[in-house]
Amino acid sequence: MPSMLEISPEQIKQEKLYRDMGLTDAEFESIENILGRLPNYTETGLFSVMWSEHCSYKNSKPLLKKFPTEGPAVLQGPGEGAGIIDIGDEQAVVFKIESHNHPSAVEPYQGAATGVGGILRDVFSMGARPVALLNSLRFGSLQEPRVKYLFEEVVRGIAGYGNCVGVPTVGGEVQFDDAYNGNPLVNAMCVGLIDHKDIQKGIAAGIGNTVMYVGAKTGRDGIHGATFASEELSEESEEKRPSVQVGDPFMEKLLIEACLDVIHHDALVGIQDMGAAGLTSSASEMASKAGTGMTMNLDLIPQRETNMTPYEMMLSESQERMLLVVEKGREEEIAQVFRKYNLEAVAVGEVTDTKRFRLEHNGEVAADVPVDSLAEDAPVYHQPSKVPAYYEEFQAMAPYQPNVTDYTETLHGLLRQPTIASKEWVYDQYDSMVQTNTVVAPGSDAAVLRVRGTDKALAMTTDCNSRYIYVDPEVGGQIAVAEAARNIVCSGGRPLGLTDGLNFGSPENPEIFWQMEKSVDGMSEACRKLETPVISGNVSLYNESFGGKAIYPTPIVGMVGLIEKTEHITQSHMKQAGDLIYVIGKAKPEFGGSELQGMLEGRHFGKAPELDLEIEAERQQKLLHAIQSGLVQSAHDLSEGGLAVALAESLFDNELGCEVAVSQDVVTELFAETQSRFLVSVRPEHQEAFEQNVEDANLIGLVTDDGMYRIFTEQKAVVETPTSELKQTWKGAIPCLVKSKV
Amino acid sequence: MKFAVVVFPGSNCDRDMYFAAKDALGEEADLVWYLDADLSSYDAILLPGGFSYGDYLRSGAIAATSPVIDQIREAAEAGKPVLGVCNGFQVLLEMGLLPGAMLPNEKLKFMCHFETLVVQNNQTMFTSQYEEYEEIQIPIAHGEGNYYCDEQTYEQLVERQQIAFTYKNNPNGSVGDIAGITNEAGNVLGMMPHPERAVEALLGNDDGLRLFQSILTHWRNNHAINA
Amino acid sequence: MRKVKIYITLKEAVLDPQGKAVQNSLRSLEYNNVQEVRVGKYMEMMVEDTEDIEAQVDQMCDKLLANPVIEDYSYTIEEVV
Amino acid sequence: MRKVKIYITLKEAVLDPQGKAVQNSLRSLEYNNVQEVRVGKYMEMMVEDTEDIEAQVDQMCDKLLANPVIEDYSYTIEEVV
Ligand SMILES: Nc1ncnc2c1ncn2[C@@H]1O[C@H](COP(=O)(O)OP(=O)(O)O)[C@@H](O)[C@H]1O
Ligand SMILES: [Mg+2]
Repeated sequence: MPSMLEISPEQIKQEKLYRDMGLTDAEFESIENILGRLPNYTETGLFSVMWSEHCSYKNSKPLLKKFPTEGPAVLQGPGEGAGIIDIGDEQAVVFKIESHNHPSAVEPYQGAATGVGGILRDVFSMGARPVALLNSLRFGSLQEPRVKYLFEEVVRGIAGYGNCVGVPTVGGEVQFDDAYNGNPLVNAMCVGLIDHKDIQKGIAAGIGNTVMYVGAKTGRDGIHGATFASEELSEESEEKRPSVQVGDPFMEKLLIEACLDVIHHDALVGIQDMGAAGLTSSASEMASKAGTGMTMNLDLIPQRETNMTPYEMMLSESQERMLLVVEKGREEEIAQVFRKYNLEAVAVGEVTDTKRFRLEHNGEVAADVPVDSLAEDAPVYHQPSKVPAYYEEFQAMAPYQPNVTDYTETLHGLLRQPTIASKEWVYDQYDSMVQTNTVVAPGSDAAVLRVRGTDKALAMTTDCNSRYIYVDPEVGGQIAVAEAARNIVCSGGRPLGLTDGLNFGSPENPEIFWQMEKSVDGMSEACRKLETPVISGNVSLYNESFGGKAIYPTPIVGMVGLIEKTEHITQSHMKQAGDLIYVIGKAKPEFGGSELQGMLEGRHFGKAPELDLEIEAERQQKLLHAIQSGLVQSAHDLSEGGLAVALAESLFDNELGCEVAVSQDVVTELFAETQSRFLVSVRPEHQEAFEQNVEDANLIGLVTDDGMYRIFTEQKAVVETPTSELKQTWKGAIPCLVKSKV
Repeated sequence: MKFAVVVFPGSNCDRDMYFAAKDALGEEADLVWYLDADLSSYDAILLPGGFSYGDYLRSGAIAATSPVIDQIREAAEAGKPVLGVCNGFQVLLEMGLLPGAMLPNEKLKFMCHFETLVVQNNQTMFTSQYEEYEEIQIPIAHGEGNYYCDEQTYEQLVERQQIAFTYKNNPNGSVGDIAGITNEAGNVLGMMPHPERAVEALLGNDDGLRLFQSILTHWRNNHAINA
Repeated sequence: MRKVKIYITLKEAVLDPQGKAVQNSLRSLEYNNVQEVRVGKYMEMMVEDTEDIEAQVDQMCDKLLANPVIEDYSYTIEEVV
Repeated sequence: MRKVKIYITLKEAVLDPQGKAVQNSLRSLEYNNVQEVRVGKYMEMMVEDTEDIEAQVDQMCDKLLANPVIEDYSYTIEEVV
């Protein structure tokens, strides 16, 4: 078999083989300059992965700088495996979101499963016990057989992994839109809890210390496929084609327990998971962050397949692997911790003072490059941006006025939209209760977990209405953050901070780069106003299906909030007849990018609803205060589908009824998606106190116990229908779409 | 009273079970790792849920071949209460302490939600604190909880009153709506639903607590007699 | 070295939800001539030669690989060069 | 009527955590001569005769029964009386 090492540096340059690995001519030239010579095959591979967008953020770095990342409670901002925020009592919450879009498009079950596995490792490598998982999913139309398959398998994959490792999946969101037909989005978020004293960093400090490898053996999984397509690799290239990464949640569960044991061992210096770009990124980043160098002997790497080359080992993305740096001479103590779990910890290298990243293989030097050049010297691109024609057109349009005649039918239609319909089909497959902390399971606004041993709780949610971001990225970006915060507040929590998952098309397309820029601007502004710093995140670009059609810009917000006392925990469902129903905020005829527009027109256009961040912040504070004062029975934010949908959703749990009065502009009142609004129910005895607290709350009606959903104008009933029928529509929509014959 | 929670590689409801016994019930409890377990000093053995050995091959099958199994068998023979929940139930089936086997849920999906159980036999050491035919709310969380046994075995289960709990609305296809069964002697209970997830009102429901209280009551009564 | 191939099938009396689901899917893809589908397990293992390899495989199946309450098994043993 | 037996295995380079777990378990039961275990699926189905039954089985495997991204399949077709 011709070894990769036989492909000479000259050949790589002359035949421009580096292009197959994703490096540009200019990037290759700068590698030549850094090294003062031509890189060999392995070295070219190291640079190609470390300088990829995924690892280097070369296209998004200038944007990420705009996010506010600091706050009094932030213990760790972006840069480590996950961000950390103080929650008092010497405890902190650790969280991050990550995308696995491309792998999920190819092999949805494993793609989604390994996405969950990866984000878990980001969190427990910080020393935190993972306590919750969430996800944010986007699919095309469920009418398409392939989309249906992707949807079913992605959900099954998330369940398969999360359930097995014993971390509850407590929330998330799923939206469906043709824009994702060729390109589903699978973002997974993990939340962990940690004691301040246990916080770990991924650093390779201490010259002479030992680098240890733990977990699954390295195989040829997930190595960049393009490299193997080149003819130079002989007939054997077919059988050497990289294979899909398969997750082993059982191995992960053992790793979680072992790593959480080992962080208490004083011989441990640093720990990091092997995520994207596997060994290359974990090892070089650990050294770079510590200002040291590292030498590894690749012969010692546990290997699953025979005859693996250095290139393959370094680029493999085999799952469930961790890299540790431990005090020299104490390797056996560390190995012992892992042995309990039937895991082998193997010494594979050493921390050096050379600031070089040096790899040996079969007695030869396979690579020797300055370690900072991999991690820190990656190029940064300021892509050109350009206002898209569609945006200008949308801005110039007269406000869109939907044509609705039958309100009841329209409400059923909205409840049937898979984006609005009950997601029970999805979350019933997730173990949402394991670890016995789940106070509010999926189905309300945010999920709530108590913090065992305290009277506090955490609220968490993922949100992103990409339709608004498409029609107006800046306002849409603000809305995404505000909506996440609303969900936290409705649950009785104060938003602490967020993690962002930026999913876009190609940044090299100026119109898409403009979407990125504007949505980050909008999000940043909202973060500042709502005091929710960005503590971690992930960027996934080039989400385009064949034919170059980009997805809707989808910067997902994963937010965590603190509930100070468990008695503040509030849910969206109304509790009993006689309670007063309020809407905070007034509806305006805003339908651009609305669910109703999509349903009636089959596309989204016009202006996004306005958002005033001042009003937003004030209402959130007032509502939270009212909740904390015990004045609120239920709270739900108004989002997709407007008041009519929110009202219905709030009544389903207990199949209650309502009598609600609206003004003359019924369509606006019922279906507009005007921002910064909440639906709240209040016991009659708290009427006065509540109204004093929340001045812009409007009393609109009463909860009733006859199970009839009734909406009136002054003249007549405009909707009068059993809640149970609405519920049937809402609950049945997704199961029906999934089951329906192709 | 002293409970042992046996932890297998891949168990993941072990802590939940531990907290149920320790905090909710207020008794002593230990998490014991399957390899270095000495169960002799414990009054009751709890086999927790989860995915021992990743549920690979068949749920519970690999755990049922591990060395600690002999000790569990001994404890059962000595008349100590042995409770297997979810994966713990699957282990008890695979090791033959309880009759029958588990198949994948009829709908082939994992499911997690509260179910209504009917207490079929309140004369056991696990159920004495419930009313006969009382309906209780306990969560399920499983992909392979479709209990199977042949007809003859089923008739025996009925005859010998070994069916402790049934589902009111069978979610998974189990024979006879079975949610939990005991051995003939009545000191080994296997059930798919998770009583340890329903021991605190804060988390929605505490119907499961009385199962643990039943075990404690039984032990206290026994103790009083012996003393 | 021998290659052992083990086939594990559900006993006839046991309902096979997976097989049923596969059959339904095949039907909905219009393979109407498919009558009954049963899904089982197939294992391949490489085993170093021993004298009583058949007895050993039987044992492994009885003890671990198959559950006699619901499953039957059969196997073949091939010489590998 | 024909009896079709289908064997679905993971592609060689694809990780098989289940096979690994079974192998470890056999090892701890002291079957030390068991080298490598791979776990796959085995299906049996009864199919009414058609002319192009092989092509049909291939199709069913490609479309539904096997996942071509990670699995290989093979099958045998037997006459049934
Ligand atoms: N993919 C998912 N995984 C888990 N839970 C989900 C998922 N999608 C939706 N849910 C749950 O369903 C409920 C409703 O979701 P959604 O309509 O997105 O709420 P909201 O509009 O308030 O953000 C929430 O509790 C949410 O956590
Ligand atoms: Mg909400």
